[in-house]
Amino acid sequence: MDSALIPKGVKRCPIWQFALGLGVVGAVLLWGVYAMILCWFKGLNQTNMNDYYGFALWIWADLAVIALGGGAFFTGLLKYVIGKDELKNIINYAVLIGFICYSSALLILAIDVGQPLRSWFIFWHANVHSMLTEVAFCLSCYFCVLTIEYIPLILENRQLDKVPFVHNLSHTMHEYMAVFAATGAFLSFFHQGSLGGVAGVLFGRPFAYREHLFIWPWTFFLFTWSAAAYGPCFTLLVTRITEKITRKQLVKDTTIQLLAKIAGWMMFTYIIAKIIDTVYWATTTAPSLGFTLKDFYSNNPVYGYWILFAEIVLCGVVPALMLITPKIRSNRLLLTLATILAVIGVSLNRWVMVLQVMAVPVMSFDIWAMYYPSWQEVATTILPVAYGIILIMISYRYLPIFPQEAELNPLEPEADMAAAAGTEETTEEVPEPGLTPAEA
Amino acid sequence: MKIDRRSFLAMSVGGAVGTALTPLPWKIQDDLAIWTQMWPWTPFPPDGENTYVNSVSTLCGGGCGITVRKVGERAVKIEGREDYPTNQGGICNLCASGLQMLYGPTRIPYPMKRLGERGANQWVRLSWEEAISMVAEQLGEIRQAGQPETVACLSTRPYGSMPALLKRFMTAYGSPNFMTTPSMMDAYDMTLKRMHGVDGRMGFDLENADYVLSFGSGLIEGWGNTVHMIRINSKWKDTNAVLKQIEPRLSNTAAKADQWIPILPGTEGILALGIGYVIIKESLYDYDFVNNFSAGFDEFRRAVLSGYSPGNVSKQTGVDQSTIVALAREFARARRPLALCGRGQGTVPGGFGEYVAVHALNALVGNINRPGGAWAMPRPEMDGWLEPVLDAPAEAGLAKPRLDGAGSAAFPFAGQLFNRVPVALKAGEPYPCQALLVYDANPLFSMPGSGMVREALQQIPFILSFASHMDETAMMADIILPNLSHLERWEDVPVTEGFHRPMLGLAQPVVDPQFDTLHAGDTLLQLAAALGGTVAASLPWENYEACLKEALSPRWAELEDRGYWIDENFTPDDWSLAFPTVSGKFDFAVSGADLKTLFAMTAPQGDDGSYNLKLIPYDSVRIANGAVGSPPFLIKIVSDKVLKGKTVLVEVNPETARAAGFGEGDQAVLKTPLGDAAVRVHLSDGLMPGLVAMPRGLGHTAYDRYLAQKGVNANDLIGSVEDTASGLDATWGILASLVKA
Amino acid sequence: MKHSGNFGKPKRYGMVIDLDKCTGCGACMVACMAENNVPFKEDESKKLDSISWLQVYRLTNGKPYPDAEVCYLPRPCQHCAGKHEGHSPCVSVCPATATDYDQQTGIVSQIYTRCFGCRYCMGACPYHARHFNWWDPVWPKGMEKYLNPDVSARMRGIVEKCNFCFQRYQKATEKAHAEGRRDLEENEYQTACTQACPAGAIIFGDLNNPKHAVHQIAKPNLKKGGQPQNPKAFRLLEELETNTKVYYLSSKQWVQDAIHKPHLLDQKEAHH
Amino acid sequence: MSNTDDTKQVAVDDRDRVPNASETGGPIILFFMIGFVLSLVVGWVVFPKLLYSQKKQPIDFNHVQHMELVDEGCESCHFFREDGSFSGAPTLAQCIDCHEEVQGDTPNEIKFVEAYVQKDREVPWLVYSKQPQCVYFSHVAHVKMGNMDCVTCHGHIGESTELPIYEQNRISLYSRNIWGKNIGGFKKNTWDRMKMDDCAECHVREGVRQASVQTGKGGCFVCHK
Amino acid sequence: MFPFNFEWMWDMSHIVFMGGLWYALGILGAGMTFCVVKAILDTANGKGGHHH
Repeated sequence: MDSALIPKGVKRCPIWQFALGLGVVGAVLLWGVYAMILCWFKGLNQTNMNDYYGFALWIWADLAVIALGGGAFFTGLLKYVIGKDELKNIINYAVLIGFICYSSALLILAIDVGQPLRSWFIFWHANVHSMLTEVAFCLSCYFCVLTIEYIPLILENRQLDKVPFVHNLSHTMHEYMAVFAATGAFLSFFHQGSLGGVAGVLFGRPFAYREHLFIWPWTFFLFTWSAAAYGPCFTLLVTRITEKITRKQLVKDTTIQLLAKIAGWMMFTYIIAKIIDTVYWATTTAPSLGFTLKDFYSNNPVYGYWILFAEIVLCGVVPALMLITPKIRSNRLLLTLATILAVIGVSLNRWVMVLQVMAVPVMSFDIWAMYYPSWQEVATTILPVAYGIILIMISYRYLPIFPQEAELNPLEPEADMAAAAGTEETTEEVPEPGLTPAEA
Repeated sequence: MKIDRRSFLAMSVGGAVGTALTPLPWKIQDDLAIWTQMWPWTPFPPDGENTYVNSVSTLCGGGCGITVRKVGERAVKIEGREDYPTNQGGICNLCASGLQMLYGPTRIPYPMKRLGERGANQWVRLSWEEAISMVAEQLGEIRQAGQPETVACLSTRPYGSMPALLKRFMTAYGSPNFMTTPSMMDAYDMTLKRMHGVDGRMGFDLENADYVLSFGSGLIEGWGNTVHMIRINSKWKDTNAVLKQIEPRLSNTAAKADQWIPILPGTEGILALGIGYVIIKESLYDYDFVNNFSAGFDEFRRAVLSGYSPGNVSKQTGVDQSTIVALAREFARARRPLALCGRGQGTVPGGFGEYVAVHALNALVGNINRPGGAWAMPRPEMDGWLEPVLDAPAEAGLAKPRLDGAGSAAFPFAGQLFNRVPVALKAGEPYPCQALLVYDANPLFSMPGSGMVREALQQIPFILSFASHMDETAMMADIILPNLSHLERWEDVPVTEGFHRPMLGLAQPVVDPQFDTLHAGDTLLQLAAALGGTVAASLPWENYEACLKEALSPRWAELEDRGYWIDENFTPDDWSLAFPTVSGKFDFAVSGADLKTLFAMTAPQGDDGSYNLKLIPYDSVRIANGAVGSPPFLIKIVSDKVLKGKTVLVEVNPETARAAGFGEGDQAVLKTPLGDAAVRVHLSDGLMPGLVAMPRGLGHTAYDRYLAQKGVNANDLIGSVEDTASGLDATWGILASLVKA
Repeated sequence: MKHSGNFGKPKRYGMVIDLDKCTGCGACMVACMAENNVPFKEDESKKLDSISWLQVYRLTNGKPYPDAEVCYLPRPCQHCAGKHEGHSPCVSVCPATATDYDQQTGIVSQIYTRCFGCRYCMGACPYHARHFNWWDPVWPKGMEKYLNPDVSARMRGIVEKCNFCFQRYQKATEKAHAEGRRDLEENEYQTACTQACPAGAIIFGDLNNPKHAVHQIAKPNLKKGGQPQNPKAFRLLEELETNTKVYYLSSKQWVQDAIHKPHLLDQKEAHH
Repeated sequence: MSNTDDTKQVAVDDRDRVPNASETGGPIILFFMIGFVLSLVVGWVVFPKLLYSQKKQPIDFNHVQHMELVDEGCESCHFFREDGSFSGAPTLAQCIDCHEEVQGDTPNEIKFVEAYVQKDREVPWLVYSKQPQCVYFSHVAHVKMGNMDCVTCHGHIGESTELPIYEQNRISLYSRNIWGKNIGGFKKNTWDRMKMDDCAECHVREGVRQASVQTGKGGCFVCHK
Repeated sequence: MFPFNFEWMWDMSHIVFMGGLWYALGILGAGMTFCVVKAILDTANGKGGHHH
């Protein structure tokens, strides 16, 4: 039915299977949309946030997806600016994942503000000293970059590409992509950084506060660095998951290994910097504000030293070492494990920098505030995941995302009718099984 | 030319570009942002001329001077009146919330008659004429039947023109049963009568006291005039006066005191006697006063020395011997020591023996009618009125004994014993009650043993309420003739118990009546007129305002002008003139009472061995627990360690809780001989082990959703215990146990 | 027609709260709510979403019975000046310039119609002095009559906080202007909580003015970020260099210690 | 139908359409222009008419006539109270001084006396210059301390013989005078617009202390509450 | 974000921050315009009509 839209030389599952998948994920999406509408019309009382938890699950999700989406800018930087041409085989997917992450982040922000109809004030009445202003500006600009990077991909759809103007446009945009990618890297540097700055400048919150370099606290640089390090891991992980689900190899090992190696070294250097930062903060910054490390990790049911260990050692040092060790890296399973750890690590870091900041009492007579999200918060946080899956499903089906797919999976004349449903391991991706030909 | 997809696209692009160059998108965006400021459900208060009206707030017992800021016709803020003698600018949280009571949804908007079951809160509106003639008919029938004494009337305040008018109405009607809700005033009045021989009220010159022993009085939690007492507490901090707080719980007063002395509940009087023992034993008492101006000291001395040695007292009270001795010495050696009692806010009187024992300490150190001491004050009287006219039925009715037994052979010194009414009605002695008039009182909520009170009210065939707000007792009424709110009416406000100057404040209308309500005084005058005869003749005034002016005629001009009248130069009588007793002296022997029985501790209800804890109620300054419920602002400032959602938290010592297997916030069922309640546990190091403390004032079933169904009414769980020596309500707590929910 | 300096000398409005005198009665909280049209809702026991500009904390010394002691600590917005005048924790972070620091009065302002509810300021404020309108402010029928027209209405989805009853400054200034004066007397501008406090525990005035009681009691060292020179006085979280304008007095050593040593305090007690 | 056939088919269609497109290049620009001009007309002419609702004052008022009768100009009726607050539109109590009974026979006069004076109802005047609730404006600061004329902000309303139509923004509910008559927000006279920037501009010009840390301009609470 | 906004100040922070913003926006805007214009010109020159 939709075979005219499917890229040449590749196989896709039958339309009914595709539609079924879309339907399942779409139901989750609708659930999220319902929660979103509740939040917009009834207000943020639909959440479990409170005056102690002004920032909660959403802001964490925001920071996390932006960090994970960092694969787009960093891979872009490597490919277009530094010239690692090998990465052209994964850049499309990195861009798509980035686009999903950033559009999700913007969507979450649109739900998160108390007065969505006034959210343009952040631009119009900008306070340039606020990290959040910097975030808003760079985030929206960078989203424009991602859109610009994603557009040629859409234009390469088999049918669209037939229109000469469209063809020429995508061609031209490809040609000059380096300019956009460089701008994107510039913007990313600042918004990833300023997201780190959001917590780091809070001098009223000794748990978050960090010493400054120029106008930026250390977290500014750590966030940028960690996004560059951990973002590609997420790209690798999602690629791996996609490969698992489609049961095809989509990107060649050389590309994967190159990106994994770079990510590994980035992580390795990042985690050293992070350890130095933590030690300095624990021994110098916090005590100067009247706090000991123990104050931040005791006297409450959740936040213990374990979280520090999990973030820095288990999901920081360990995956970094795994990735920079060629032997481990080249093992597919261990590589996947390392990327999973890395994704958890950066998510934990963002959690700590948002949620634990809110939880730690500052006034000596105040309380540790604990929080759990309401279903509306959970649904609106899952909403972008569902949306991302749908966008990936559509993009994968109709756009030439993986340049190496056709080469790695040459079409066989015979249709392989083997059904493959139900055997896959459960992942957050909805299974899109089957390598059945487009036309039965 | 073909209009195809492309042309349409081109037109749209053109339209988009063009639109961007007009104000349309930008203006709409701006206006939408502004629209979010003006949501129709957000009220925008209109502006207008600012005026200030002085009045007196009668919401709490304090009677503070207030200044109400008005904008146009709306009252927008209540502030303390800076030149008012008692509060001098400060204000309590309840009176500051007064506008929520004035404008709130709990107001009773018009006269109503009950429809359906009592308490079902279903009403039919009446016109004032209908309502008054209905009530007059009812009361007329009872009087015609020759039973005027079977009509009773209840008020909270004993003094002022309204209680006086009600009492006058009852007298002219022929009933001796004008009563007020019990309070420490009853006990102090009795103390004055039996020790000083004075028919008056007690005053304390707290400002000038330099050492205060408080036997559980919540001095900064609503005892006396809240604001005045808090001001005095601050003054004590400046002058380094000493406050020792004796009570089982670390109350706000205990927290501000120089020393908190925890004591087993109900044994405060015993401690006072123990302190007396040391003072007598060590001859620390004031020889001049004791030898020359007191009688019965030997009996008192004998009674104290025979059973209240520090060792004995320590065992009974849980207070260290050394503390008892130290307190006695400090007290006796202070320049102006003062001992006080009346638990919490003093809304439950307590046993008479306790008052005698505590007040005897003041006498021992001779701090009676002296600066910084306890003063016998004259009662505020309505001196402008003539005597009521009585006809034969009235005389006959008045000759009957009172329902509560006050003034009878058993309780000759008691003035008010409303706490005895439920028991009396149950027993049908001395006669049934056919009608009850309730003015400014909510006994169903505010009195211990509310279950008994409910039963008693159920037995009364006709209940008339003058309530302004839909409280629990009003819900039980058959007819409500709603009074004006406290900010809509004239009223004289005599100063509270404990204040050491004769003083009177004048509340005046701040705003026009907001509903179809009438001043209860006017309602009463119209009722009297409808009843006709001597009743009408005894209440001849055209309206309440005229009646009030006449009552206060000697001071009216000053009251109207300044808003209050005070006798700044008042000094109590000298010792030689102060005691109109038989001996002409202060009577340590309490007019021949059996001191041993008098001083015996009142046992709590339910001593059947199945309870291992004691439940004590406590008064919180942040919860109204009297005739008026807590407005939303008050409920808002209640701690989440007191009320969480709809559940009350009871305080338990961590040790006690641990023994019973409870941790912070755990759900539990609190059982007492009177009932069970679901509660949560709050661990408090500020409570004696073995006790459970519960705030009074929660658990309303009437009022609005901001107040009702929150927590438990402590009075549902704690019964009223009668002091056999005086008839007073001696309740201090009840046996209880905490079990897992 | 130039009137430069028509505001008079720069003020630094601040408070001194005597904890020895504060009884925890809560009249200040009610006065504040009544003055500033603070809304209420059916369940106000969830203190973390309950709007109360002024919060009275109950501090305990952490000792077991019978040595437990309690101190009440009212906490309005501290109106931080920060390391350099105006660098308050919240002001510097607001992305839409909805909160600002006024060098003329030292007051941290909050403009509700400008705020779009990002809540960054709440995260930044270590005193939890800022509150979000999680719910639409609605009053039971008839009760909207007591609302103060001098105070802006707030709407769902924005942050609000104590502003030292600035509307009273505006009103007092109008009266002064009507009388041809530019400066205010000490007693002309007082906050609602100061006025209501039965204990006289709250004192309000200009910390810059040596004639004002606040200055005389706290003796702020304006060269050292306003540090109090009165040994009984302290400020909350002095180490953070928030440079607050609310000073506290206490003669009790345990209170002074408790303010500085977080681990001394017992979690279960330390709340409103 | 096979894949290859399908592709061919489309490709053929495409080739057909390409020259078509270049031929219709003219009309495309024409359609673009139609859309462009149409939207300009809608945005500049139709939109303002839709945006504002027109309201008549409850009764008309002749400022000129009243100005002749009073001694102190505007302040005769729009006066300052003792506490420095500004009285704004006169209340019934003020009008009653002269209008207890019907004077003359204008229909407005009769309506005023019958509908308001006799029923003791305040006239619900629509205030053109009413600022939103978040704005604090002190007349006394401007008039007494700043020696400003009423005209500066209110224009020549005092010289009018009848009250203009009150226009209300349907979305924001503000009076049109705040944004100004000109939908583009352009102004010629000081009284043409009363937005925040207009206040700020004058405050800078007149040397009001610019004490805001964040903006370097006037502190927020100078004009807000 | 514009010099005519109330919050604008001609100080270092604004010049650097807003300068950076407008610089980035400028590149993106100019870049996209260039691509579109070039694509239009290429199309007019008959490029892209066939597949590769």
